[in-house]
Amino acid sequence: MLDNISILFQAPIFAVDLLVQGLLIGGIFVLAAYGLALVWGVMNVKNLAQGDMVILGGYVAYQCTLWGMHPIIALPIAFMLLFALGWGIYATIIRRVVDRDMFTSLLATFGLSLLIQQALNLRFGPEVKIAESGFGTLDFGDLTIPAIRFVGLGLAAVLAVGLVLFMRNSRMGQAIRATAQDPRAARVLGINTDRVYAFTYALNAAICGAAGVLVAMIWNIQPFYGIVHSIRAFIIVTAAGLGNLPGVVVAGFGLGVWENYSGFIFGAEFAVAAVVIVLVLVLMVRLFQMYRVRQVVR
Amino acid sequence: MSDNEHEVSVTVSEARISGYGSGGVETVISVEEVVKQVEAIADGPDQARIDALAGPDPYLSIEHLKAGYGKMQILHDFSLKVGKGQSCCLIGPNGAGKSTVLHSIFGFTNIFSGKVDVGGQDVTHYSSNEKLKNAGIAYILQDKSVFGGMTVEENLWMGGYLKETTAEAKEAAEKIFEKYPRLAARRNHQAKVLSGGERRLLEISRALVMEPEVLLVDEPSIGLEPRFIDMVFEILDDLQRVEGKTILMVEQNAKKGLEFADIGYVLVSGQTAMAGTGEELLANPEVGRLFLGG
Amino acid sequence: MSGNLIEVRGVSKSFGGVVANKGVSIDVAEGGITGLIGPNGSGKTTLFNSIVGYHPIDEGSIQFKGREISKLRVPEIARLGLLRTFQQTRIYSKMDCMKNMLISVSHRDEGLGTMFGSMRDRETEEFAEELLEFVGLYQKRFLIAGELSFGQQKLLEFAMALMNRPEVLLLDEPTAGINPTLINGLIDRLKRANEQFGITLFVIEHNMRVIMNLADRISCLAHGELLATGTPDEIQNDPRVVDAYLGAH
Amino acid sequence: MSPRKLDLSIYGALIAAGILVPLLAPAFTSQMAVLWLMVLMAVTWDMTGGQMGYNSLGNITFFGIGMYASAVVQIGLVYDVAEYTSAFGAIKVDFTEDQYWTGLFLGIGFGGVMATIFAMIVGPFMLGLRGPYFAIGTLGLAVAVAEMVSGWRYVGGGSGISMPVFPGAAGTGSLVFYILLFALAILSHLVVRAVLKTRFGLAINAIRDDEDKAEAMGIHTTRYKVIAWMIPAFFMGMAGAVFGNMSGFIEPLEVAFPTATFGIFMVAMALLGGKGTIWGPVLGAILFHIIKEVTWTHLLGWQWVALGAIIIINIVYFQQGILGWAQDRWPALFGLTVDERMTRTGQAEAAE
Amino acid sequence: KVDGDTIILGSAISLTGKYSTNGIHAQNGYELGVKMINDNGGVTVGGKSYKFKVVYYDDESTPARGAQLAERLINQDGVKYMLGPYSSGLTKAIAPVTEKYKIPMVEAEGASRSLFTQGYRYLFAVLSTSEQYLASSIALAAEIAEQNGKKASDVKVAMAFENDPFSLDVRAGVVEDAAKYDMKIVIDDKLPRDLSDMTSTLTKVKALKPDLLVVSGHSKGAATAGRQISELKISTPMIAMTHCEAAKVVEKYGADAMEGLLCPTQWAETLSYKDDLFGTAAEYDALFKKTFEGYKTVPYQSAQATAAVMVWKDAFERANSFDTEALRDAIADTNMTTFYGGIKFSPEGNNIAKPMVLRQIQDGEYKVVAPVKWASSKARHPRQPKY
Ligand SMILES: Nc1ncnc2c1ncn2[C@@H]1O[C@H](COP(=O)(O)OP(=O)(O)OP(=O)(O)O)[C@@H](O)[C@H]1O
Ligand SMILES: Nc1ncnc2c1ncn2[C@@H]1O[C@H](COP(=O)(O)OP(=O)(O)OP(=O)(O)O)[C@@H](O)[C@H]1O
Ligand SMILES: [Mg+2]
Ligand SMILES: [Mg+2]
Repeated sequence: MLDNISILFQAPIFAVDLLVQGLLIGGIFVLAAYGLALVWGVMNVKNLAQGDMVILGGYVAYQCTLWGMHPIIALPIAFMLLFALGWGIYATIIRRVVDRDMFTSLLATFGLSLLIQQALNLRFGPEVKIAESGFGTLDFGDLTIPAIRFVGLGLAAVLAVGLVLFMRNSRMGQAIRATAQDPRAARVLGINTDRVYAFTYALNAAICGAAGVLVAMIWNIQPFYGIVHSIRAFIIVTAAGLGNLPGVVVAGFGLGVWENYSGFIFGAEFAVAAVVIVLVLVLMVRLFQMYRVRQVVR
Repeated sequence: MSDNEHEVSVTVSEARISGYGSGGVETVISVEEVVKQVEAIADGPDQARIDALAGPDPYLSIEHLKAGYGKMQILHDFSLKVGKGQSCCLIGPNGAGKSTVLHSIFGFTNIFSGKVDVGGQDVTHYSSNEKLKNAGIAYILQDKSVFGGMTVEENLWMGGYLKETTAEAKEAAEKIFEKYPRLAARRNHQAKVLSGGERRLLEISRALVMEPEVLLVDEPSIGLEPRFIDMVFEILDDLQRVEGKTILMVEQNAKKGLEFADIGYVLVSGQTAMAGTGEELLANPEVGRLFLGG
Repeated sequence: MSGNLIEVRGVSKSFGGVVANKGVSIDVAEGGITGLIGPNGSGKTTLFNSIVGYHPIDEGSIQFKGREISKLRVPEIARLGLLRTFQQTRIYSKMDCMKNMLISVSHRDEGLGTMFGSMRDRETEEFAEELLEFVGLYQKRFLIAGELSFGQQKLLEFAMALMNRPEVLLLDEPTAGINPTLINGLIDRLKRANEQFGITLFVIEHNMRVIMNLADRISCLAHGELLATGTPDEIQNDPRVVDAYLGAH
Repeated sequence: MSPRKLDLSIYGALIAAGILVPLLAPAFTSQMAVLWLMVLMAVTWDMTGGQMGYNSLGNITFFGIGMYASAVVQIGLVYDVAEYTSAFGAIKVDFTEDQYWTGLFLGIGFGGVMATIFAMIVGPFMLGLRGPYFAIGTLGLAVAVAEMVSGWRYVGGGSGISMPVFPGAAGTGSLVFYILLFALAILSHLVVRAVLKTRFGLAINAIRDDEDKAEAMGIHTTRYKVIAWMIPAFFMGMAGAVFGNMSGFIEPLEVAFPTATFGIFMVAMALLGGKGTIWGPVLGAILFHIIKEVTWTHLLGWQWVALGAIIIINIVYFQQGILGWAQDRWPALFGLTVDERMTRTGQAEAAE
Repeated sequence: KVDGDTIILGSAISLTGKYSTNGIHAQNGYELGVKMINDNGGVTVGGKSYKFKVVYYDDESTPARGAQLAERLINQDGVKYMLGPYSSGLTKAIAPVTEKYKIPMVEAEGASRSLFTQGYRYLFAVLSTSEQYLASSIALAAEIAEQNGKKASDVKVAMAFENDPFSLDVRAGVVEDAAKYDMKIVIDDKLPRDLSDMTSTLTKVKALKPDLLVVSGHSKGAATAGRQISELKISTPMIAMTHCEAAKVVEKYGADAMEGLLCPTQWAETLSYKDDLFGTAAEYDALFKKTFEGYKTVPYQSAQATAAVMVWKDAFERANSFDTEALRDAIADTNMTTFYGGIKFSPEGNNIAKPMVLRQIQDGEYKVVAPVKWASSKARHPRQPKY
């Protein structure tokens, strides 16, 4: 472990390498986490199927390459397809668990997650798939970075900026924000909260789908990889604190970088543990902060 | 202590103290007992009486409404009429179903049978945005309902959510600011830092953005300090007398409510026990004993 | 009356930029009923929260029976016999009323033995029943508490507080949203609790009819600062209080 | 029938079934053993999840800790554990029958104790988290512990650890483990039920309904919460020890800390039957296990689809669980009634 | 179990979960074996011809489930003749069960050495044990170093192994052999299960410039490693990796990028093994591709599964009995040649008649380069991939 740290000091280029690679993948983590923060904050639904939607988006990209399209084109397609799917899932399942205690939504989406995994497994088989972008690798001296990672970060950024603008300025965005704060008051003002919920869930699915296309181009996909993405999204949102969207961005990039560094320093076998332990630590720190400063109860 | 008390209530404070005012506290009756006694004196107003109270030009009318939550029925054959530009106050013990009446008008309950009519339109099965948009019904909730994370301005814009364009909503918001400088002073503050009274004011004015014809107001004075209570009633008074809005309100501070309203209904166990003009009910010693706290 | 049970001295508390309490000093006399009034947002609830330990105070001291409690935490303070009710009623909504009462016994000294001891000893049960009868809920004792009406929940919460045999009870707007007639009943019971059980009361109220009839001393807060303290009559006629709070026609 | 009598007859029926099934259908012994394990998991999960409102996704940690603790004890009695594991199984363990049995029972006890101690140490921290943060925090704990154990050479790391082989004849092994799990399941239910009848039960119910209120009333919430988590930990630890021996080979992520299967199943089972009820988790576990085994047999390849669909249908249409639903329908059966002998006058008098 | 004229074999196999790719390869192998045997006269016992049939359960790639299912096959379904599951972990979980019930199991996918040190009497494996998988690459690296005038002990080895029983066993073999040559191990990373990014390990490789990189992690590990080696332009002169074929690395990442990769295999279609049923290895290869769609190369996992079925047929016919004890003894005496190679079991139950071979990807083809006896082509060193 100490050897590994000393490498970073002796050859700082690799420290930079890890940092850049981490930031580049962090962008994708941010997308899925942002979607989760949205449904969690607005509808109080903890979507365990988050990662499976990501993977689903990845398979859309894969399918598109099978049809001879470039996977980048799959991005809008996955976005729209998953939007529609999200709407459908809302109408059949989520609508009935909104407003219930947290475990209801957690478990319902766990069931959903199983269904998506198996559907993908039956359709595409359990093998690892990729959607090859063919963009090659960029060389910067010792730094070799796959070009697709830059493209992915760029696309993620475009998507994220679009989302923020949408939430800030569009009427639907405002309605979503209002519903998040007080659904009953929103209804009194004539906002159709059911539609807002449906839209929010569908939007989340769409974001996940787009993230999935990037995942399929940058890493690889497999029907059962969703859980990893779900866990990451939960870690990011939890660490950022609910309703803290800038925090989600910071935490997302932070997680990307930390995964790379901890994999390097402690060895890849502890990468997952390192990430989860950071989550537990963040929760603990918050707990101690709150130990005296409790929420005021009226 | 107790003889002094009586004096205080009748002579000193009655005249001067605003808000809840003061009064004797000798009458000690349980809810069940109130219900029982009201049932005994209930006149169960007939349709003719209801029509007469509303005057020649009824604007809001509820006919034989049966409604509740889930499978549980709370309102049993409830009827009510309010004329155009009139105000009506519902009073009654806790759990009588007063809020449920308002909920039913706005469509937050299950309606088993009966009909709600506003300005000649049957609105019973309108969705809540149709209620606001087409029938001009605005609802001010019993508990806090400002969007704390948004600014005062944004809250008002949300009030105009159903307007055709955002520009129209903003325009309407400006009008409100002109009218209530107290809000204008805080337009860029987050709503959660407002004091209780200002919040109530924001809630009421937000409901006015869509220029509704009918206002449903649930307990405007709950949790407010005495001076704010007066202020809220002044605003409502202004809306009714100057702008000609029709107001249906629920008020636990029954004395205030009945003083304000043209007509009053006494609700018990989801049914109307008595109905009359505000003054009539105020003057009724039984009502006084059972609902005004002696 | 023998001196002060709670002594609040120069307590300040602010949230970010908002100063909720500034140098507040209030005494709660043993065996008496002390009232607290003040405009919305003047820091009444904040003061209660400071006393019972919901948040640390910025400066000042809070003493209970001569002991500094401003550093103690909620349950510890509660176990000293200093109990509060909430502005919005809080009861254990999925348990029946009797169980609500039984678990509200004092937890002052508790070991493994009592933790796993039975709750069903005759003495405790009888006391619980007595109290339920006292607030008029005896008949509803096996009803799930969440199904009680709003007013009944308030009464239950009050009975639960008595079950704990506290020395002081802090009540935050006990009559808000309650039917005026029922309020009378509540006042009556508060007085009887004060007289019969010797519980010192400290009450926040906006309803003048209640506070003037109930309290023997009243303090008024405005903008987080103590404005005036006195008997009900003094307060009602204090021009500052009328100006800042009561308002005149 | 009074609730007490009802309880007694259900115990009677369960014990009878537990004794008869392996006699009548010995082929099903190991499946039944897993059934009892599921019952134990659901019942103990419900102690914190249903009764205290702290929905843990990490109770499986105790299971794994118990399993590894017993493995270390059992093997450590005779061999050096580090040597045993680093040899990648090149050492064949040979136990005398005495050594085996001592090891087994010591291991089970030690497993339970270690898990309990672990709960006692992490409890005050984890239980400070509320709502979804607790759920996610405990899930994180489970994953972290699992990953650490699978990176820990001493206990074999990712290549797992083989348990001593049961010395008796074929078939008797599963019977022994069956009996152990059966006894543990019944015992855990008895303990949970007994504990819920005391002040402890009321206190954790109070914490579930409103923790701030409970704190404000002076209840030692942290103490109650931690103890309420140590009880499931103790049983899960012992169950883990038994299950490790039953499996014969412990692999960290799949056998000892199966977060995505048993870890979630126990929640699903409690919810299916009705959380926060005495018999709901038992009923849920039995139904769930039967459904699971049947679909595994008859819908090969589609079993997970079926399971997902069942969970969704359960949650969407049966939100309070079967017993919760029954409780709504027939409240009288569950002792949730107003005392009908009371007259209305009692009320009026009290109010005077 | 024998049911009319059908002999029922049982297997818990990974149809879902993380091993399902290879689980299904294995299942296909079993099925092809069963089909060919049934189509060619079946199994003759006591003068009567029987057909094979396999009962499968899905073990979801989890050992606990596998052990339960084995009990279930034996107890409830009355299966008396077992075929193995996929992976060493699952085999480790199931072997104690079959052993306890004295049910012979011929397995084809559990290569861990530790399976054969437990004194199991009823467990037989047709494949070579796992410590041999990559050990030959160490020997090759030593040989090349000496050819280039360097010492074997100068060779720096980087290792990345999945943290699971199989790969750790492979690792043990590598570590042992590296120690023999006194090589220096500079990286020793273990990859997590759901691995889709090994950037941090490969960054270390870039930093430390080892002479040999060995990777093992079933198909997923190979897929991830193949891709990232190409993307990050890893320039290590020699890379050895298990499961190249199963992960279809050449098809996925191109012959140019994968050029020079060393891939150990239990079996290759270019080897000159043959038998009466399938003919040569190449003929088996062709038949398999014809029977199951979508295979460009036939994974050895399938071939060895087929071989396991052939062992059963051979044993039934030699024992001429359905008695499990008789069959066990017959299996123990197996000495046959198949398209998969020779099969002869050591007293511990592993196959000692067949070596592991090392292939190198040369211009997109898998060419056997070691051991010399089977080599069809010379090893190319250093690798010269075009990324
Ligand atoms: N969302 C709900 N679901 C089920 N029952 C409800 C709901 N809201 C109210 N109730 C029940 O309906 C009845 C009438 O409630 P309502 O809120 O109309 O009373 P209210 O007259 O407004 O009383 P208060 O003066 O306390 O506000 C009560 O018995 C209450 O328990
Ligand atoms: N947790 C908090 N964070 C920020 N500001 C707070 C917080 N709690 C209270 N405040 C602010 O402190 C001031 C005093 O609040 P407090 O609740 O004590 O008033 P109050 O006297 O109880 O009013 P009311 O009569 O309306 O209940 C208010 O301006 C309020 O907005
Ligand atoms: Mg109401
Ligand atoms: Mg307050």
